[in-house]
Amino acid sequence: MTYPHIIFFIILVLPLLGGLINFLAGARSGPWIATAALLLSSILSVFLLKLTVDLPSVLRFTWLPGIEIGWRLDRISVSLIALVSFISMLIHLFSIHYMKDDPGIKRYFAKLGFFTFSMLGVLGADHLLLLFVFWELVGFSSYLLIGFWYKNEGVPYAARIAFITNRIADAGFLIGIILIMVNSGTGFISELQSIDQTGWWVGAAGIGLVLGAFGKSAQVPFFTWLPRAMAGPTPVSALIHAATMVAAGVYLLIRTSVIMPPALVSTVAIAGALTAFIGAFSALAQTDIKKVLAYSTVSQLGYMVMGVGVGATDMALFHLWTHAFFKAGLFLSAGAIIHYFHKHFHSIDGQDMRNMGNLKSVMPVTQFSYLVCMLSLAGLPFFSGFLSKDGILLKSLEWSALAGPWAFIVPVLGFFTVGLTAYYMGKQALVVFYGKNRMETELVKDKEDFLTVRLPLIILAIGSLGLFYSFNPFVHHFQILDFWFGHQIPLSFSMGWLAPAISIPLAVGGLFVAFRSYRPERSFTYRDYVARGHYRKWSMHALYLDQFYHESMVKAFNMISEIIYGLDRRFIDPVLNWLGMSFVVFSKLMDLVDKLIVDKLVEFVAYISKLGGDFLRLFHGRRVQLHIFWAVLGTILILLWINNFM
Amino acid sequence: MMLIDIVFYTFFLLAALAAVGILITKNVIHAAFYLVVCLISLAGLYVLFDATYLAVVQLLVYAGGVIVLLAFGIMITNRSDGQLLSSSHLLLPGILAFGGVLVLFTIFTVKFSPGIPVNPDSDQVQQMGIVFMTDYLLAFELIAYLLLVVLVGASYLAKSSQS
Amino acid sequence: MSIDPVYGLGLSAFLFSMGLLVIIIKRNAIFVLIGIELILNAANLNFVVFSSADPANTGQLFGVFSVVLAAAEAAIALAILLNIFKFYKSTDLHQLNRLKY
Amino acid sequence: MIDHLLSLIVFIPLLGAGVVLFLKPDQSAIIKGTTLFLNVVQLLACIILVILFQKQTDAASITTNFQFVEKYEWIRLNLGESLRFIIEYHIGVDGISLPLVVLSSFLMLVAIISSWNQSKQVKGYFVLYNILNASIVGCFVALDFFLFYLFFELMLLPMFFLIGIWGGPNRSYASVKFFLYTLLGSILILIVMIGLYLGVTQPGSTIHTFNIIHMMGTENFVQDSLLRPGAGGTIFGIAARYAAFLALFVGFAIKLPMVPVHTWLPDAHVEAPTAISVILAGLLLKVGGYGIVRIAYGIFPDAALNYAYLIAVFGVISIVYGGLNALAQRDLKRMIAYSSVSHMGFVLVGLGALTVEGVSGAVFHMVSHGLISGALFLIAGVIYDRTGDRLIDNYSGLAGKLPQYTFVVVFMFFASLGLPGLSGFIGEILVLMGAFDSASSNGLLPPWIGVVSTTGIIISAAYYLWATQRMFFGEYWVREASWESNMHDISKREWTMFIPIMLLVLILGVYPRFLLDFTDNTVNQFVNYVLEVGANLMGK
Repeated sequence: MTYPHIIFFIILVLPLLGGLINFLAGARSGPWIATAALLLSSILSVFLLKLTVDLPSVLRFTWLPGIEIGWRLDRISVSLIALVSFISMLIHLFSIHYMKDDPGIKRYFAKLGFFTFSMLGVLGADHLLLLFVFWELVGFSSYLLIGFWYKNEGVPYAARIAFITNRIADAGFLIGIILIMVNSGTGFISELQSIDQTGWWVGAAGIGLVLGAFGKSAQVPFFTWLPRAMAGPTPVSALIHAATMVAAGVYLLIRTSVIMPPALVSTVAIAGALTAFIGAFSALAQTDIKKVLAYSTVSQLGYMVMGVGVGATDMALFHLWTHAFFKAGLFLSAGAIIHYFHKHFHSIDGQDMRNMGNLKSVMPVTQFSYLVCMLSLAGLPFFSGFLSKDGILLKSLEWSALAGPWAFIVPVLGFFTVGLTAYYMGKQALVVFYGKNRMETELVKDKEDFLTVRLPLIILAIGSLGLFYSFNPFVHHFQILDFWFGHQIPLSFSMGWLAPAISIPLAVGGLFVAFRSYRPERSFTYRDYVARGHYRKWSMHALYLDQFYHESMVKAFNMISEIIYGLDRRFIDPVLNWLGMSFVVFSKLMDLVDKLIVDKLVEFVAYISKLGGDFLRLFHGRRVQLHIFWAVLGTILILLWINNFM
Repeated sequence: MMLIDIVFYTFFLLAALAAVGILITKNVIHAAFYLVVCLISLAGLYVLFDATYLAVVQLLVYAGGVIVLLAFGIMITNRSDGQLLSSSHLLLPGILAFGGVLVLFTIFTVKFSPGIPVNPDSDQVQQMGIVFMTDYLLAFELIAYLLLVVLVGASYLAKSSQS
Repeated sequence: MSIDPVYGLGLSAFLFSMGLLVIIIKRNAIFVLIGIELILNAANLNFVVFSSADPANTGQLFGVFSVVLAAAEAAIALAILLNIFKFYKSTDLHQLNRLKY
Repeated sequence: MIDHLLSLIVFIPLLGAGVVLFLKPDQSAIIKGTTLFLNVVQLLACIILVILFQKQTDAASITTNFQFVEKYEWIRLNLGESLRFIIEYHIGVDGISLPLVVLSSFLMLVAIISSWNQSKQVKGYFVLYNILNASIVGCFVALDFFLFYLFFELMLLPMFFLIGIWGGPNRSYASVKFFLYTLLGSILILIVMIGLYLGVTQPGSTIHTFNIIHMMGTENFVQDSLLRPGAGGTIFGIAARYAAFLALFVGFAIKLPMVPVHTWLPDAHVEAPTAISVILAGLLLKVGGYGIVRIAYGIFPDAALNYAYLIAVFGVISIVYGGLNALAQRDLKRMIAYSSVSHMGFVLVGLGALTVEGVSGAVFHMVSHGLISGALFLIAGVIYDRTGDRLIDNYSGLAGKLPQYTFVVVFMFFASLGLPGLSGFIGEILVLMGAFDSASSNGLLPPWIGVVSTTGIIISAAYYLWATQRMFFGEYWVREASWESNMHDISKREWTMFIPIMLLVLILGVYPRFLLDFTDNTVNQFVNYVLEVGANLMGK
């Protein structure tokens, strides 16, 4: 155990410890303790970054006999550890405000701490098995947090569906891990490059890993759990279902894409592009403020996966990083709005955008933060989202040019999504913050708390500016990528200008269309929002995939289980019982044999002896004195007999 | 024929006849008195066979004790309605047994008695006293205890029936 | 004394047989008891006869034991008889069949 | 004392039975106290056993690897000049049986605490309970087949009465069903036992023996025995050794239980009192698994190799079939019972794989499942104690009313569905690794076995989470208003049952070498033995 590892373990355990102490401490001070623990954690992780910047720190130990697993702290993982602990800290901070009046606040922070612990574990793990351990714990804590308000209708179902969907994907992941471990003799991510990649298992293992990543990162066809997961508290959505956990799948893909066969990688690219498009399309008609963001997350995750698929793993990681900031910012802004509604207009659904409007007048900081993050997501220059997304799109262009004409579906979908994203985000911003107040009652002025609301929002908004990554917004060469991946090979694609040239007009165009339809002075009614028309209905229900799963798979599954149980009770058990009964019948038969033959035989023997007894009884019993006679007679005979011999 | 022979044959006949009397009488009281006659005759025979001590014991215990007991028993049990129980259907087996035993014993007597030596008499009582207290002490003690137990047991049996 | 032991033994055999006959054919329990006494005395006579030929007089010794035992037997038998009579109001052996079977 | 440590562990409960037998029926506190005390002593002895147990031995083979061996002649009849009928009292532990011995002592202790409020015929209950304890531990340590069979049968009797007298409304049906099923298995085992006795002699003599270790040595079979390797005889058209193996396997598989001979289990569990369910699921099922390892595999390695595929297929069927059945249940206890069927399927798959991981996993999973299913039945017992009802649909939103209980339930449900960090995961992953490894290392199982087994973890997640959702989430509601007054959270007594189990589950999940270090050496030797000897014999 080396020095960096001790620090890593402190970082790892601090959130867990903070959560525990919080649980034992009071509802007032507990959350602050948990937040402080995370603050310490994030400071330490920056320190850790400094320690491991030159030399990755590796720790290996035997967990199961014959199976060595280990941690590896290199630049990428430690950066992400720093990111996760930092964002988690901000979200803890925000949650103090958000969950202030909830009776389960202690439980909440404990679970949040547990989640952070698991997520950090995923990032630090070098061995696939160890990664899987924390991977599952992440899923478990996500289940707990989605189901936090377990009394509300639909929440338990959402939690269950999220866990089971992930579980299905994880089963594939587990198979993949085991195949790699069993066949290559190693499960270390850092050694994957050097293993012998021949044999049928490589493809199977790759599919397994991809399944696991797709489940966690809500890709087609698993993505339906993510919008449902919005049933959890909003800061949870910000942390888990936007910034960290869902990105874990992408992280896994980035780390393991080296062993995947090319065909599989292409499939990943197409699936990613498809997800990006479907997510963006589904976000169009949503009325729930969080659902829009959820589908947008799906869409952005699609970009990242697409990035891995087209070979831009560095850009995917970069997008993961930028996305963590702006999406967390968006969710926290939404959380602030929901909290505002919950506090002041209790009877009104605080998540339905159709009730909102003109919120800029009461929530200026939220509006600012939201705008910055929104523009970053929409992919406008000078914002971080533009840099990373364009990197992916450019690489996809290059990739499709090399791969063949069919591959152009990927960049086409990618670019199309850019326009859609700008449109729905612009629409959301306009509907929520501008225009007229669409409620019956007047808006109430309520100052946003600085430390727990404004500060996290501002930090996240600043983090979404492109300034930190590149002064020149059009150059695809970033310091951070150099830092992660060492010296980067510049893009050899000669048309490096093509991607921004297409995406910027698309983004601007999308915003413009949104502005046309939902400009502040235009009045529009509920009816504009009600899902009518085929496109809106399909968008509203995300292509009806969720319903499809429910109707086909879940119901079929339940029916199968009922049938099998019926089989068990009505067939197997009766057959075994019947076998038992046949033994009973047989034994009845034996009983007859027993009664008619064996018993009679025994009785006959008894009868014989009775006859003998009766005969002998003749000599006895009539008179007492006769006994004496017989005795004397016997004695005489014996004596005579003796005498004869003497 | 010496006097002693006369005495011997007298006792001999008395004993035998008394036994026959017991057999043929139907009255229990008579039977008891025949028994007394038989016992006294036997005591006389004991004297003639040099067993003076036993003869005395015979007179004391039998003719005295047992017969008195027997008489009491008869008086208590035989009710005065005069029904005398004596006849039996077992005459044939009884005679068979009687004959068989008699024949057998006669055979034995004839077979073994010639070998019996005749012994000059001696002072037996003193000698017997010594033997009782030395060689047969245990048996002697045991028989004493037995008598005690019988005494207690008999009185208990007789008494418990009262209540 | 010079009496031939044969007479003693003969009388003993006769008395024994007589006692046996009494025991078998008499129905009255008291007769049976008397028969038993006869048999015992027959046996005693045998002891005495043989004792007269024995310098140690062991036969007479056992005769004493036998007399004592006979007395004990008589006492107990009479006590039992008494009880039986209390119960059955009879000393007829043919009626004492309660223990049969 | 140390030399007879194992005997001590076996006979302490019998001592308890004897003591309880002489107590008056109304002295229930003393009866319970005595049993508890002796069980604590037994557990302490087990801990000493664990401390003194050597993890790595110099022994070269599985047959000489036993520790704490005690061997005495028990029954001896001289039948003429050179023939003798000998049954030995021969016990010992190795890495496979040690964890099960400790587990049984531990779970017995927990079950005593669980039955602390038992008020019906306390004396009889605890006498039978002690006998049960001795017989289970005895099964795990016996090295003489006759002794093993004795304990195996002895287990049946107390169980029959414990279900049949202290059980639920339909108890007589359940107990008779349980009894008949397991008796059928016992008869199969008995037949093979007698056949083996007649076929095996002590090394270097003509005296027949019940010694399991001697039965493992192929040179000890007499020349004209049907069961001698390579003898060539057949029974019903199957080679005699294979038929004997199948008979043993079926006998133990009924106990395990394996689909399709599992239907006694749900009925027995539903009717049995809580503590007995705990023992039934936690220990009795393990006797089946242990029997397969120690006896069926140990004596017939060639048949084990031959039928490995079949065993694994039945394991897979059990996993999926049991899981789907569990999904359809409305009774909490019945659901847990079917989940046991599903989980024991993993044990079969692990044994079928015959790799170090697979067999380690099977052993680990047996221990882990013993703890977890024990706790799950305790959980069902907690709610049953409060309301007398176990139907999942009769409750809703218990999380708000009984938070501590919910915590325990969620902990155990997730432990059972294989959440990493808890022991269930380790067992499952080792078995799955074994199943996949088998394809490449010894070629016994094709990869689809592992793939289909993996679906078991999805199904288990489905039924556990569904049950959790229905019972614990949503608005608080219970069917009968009269239950309200009883709805208090877990008591201190109940915590004392759960905390040790939870701690163990957690420790085994985080640091599995806590257990695997003990089993590793033995399992390695065991797998080598089966593979080498089995392959040799099959070659003959």
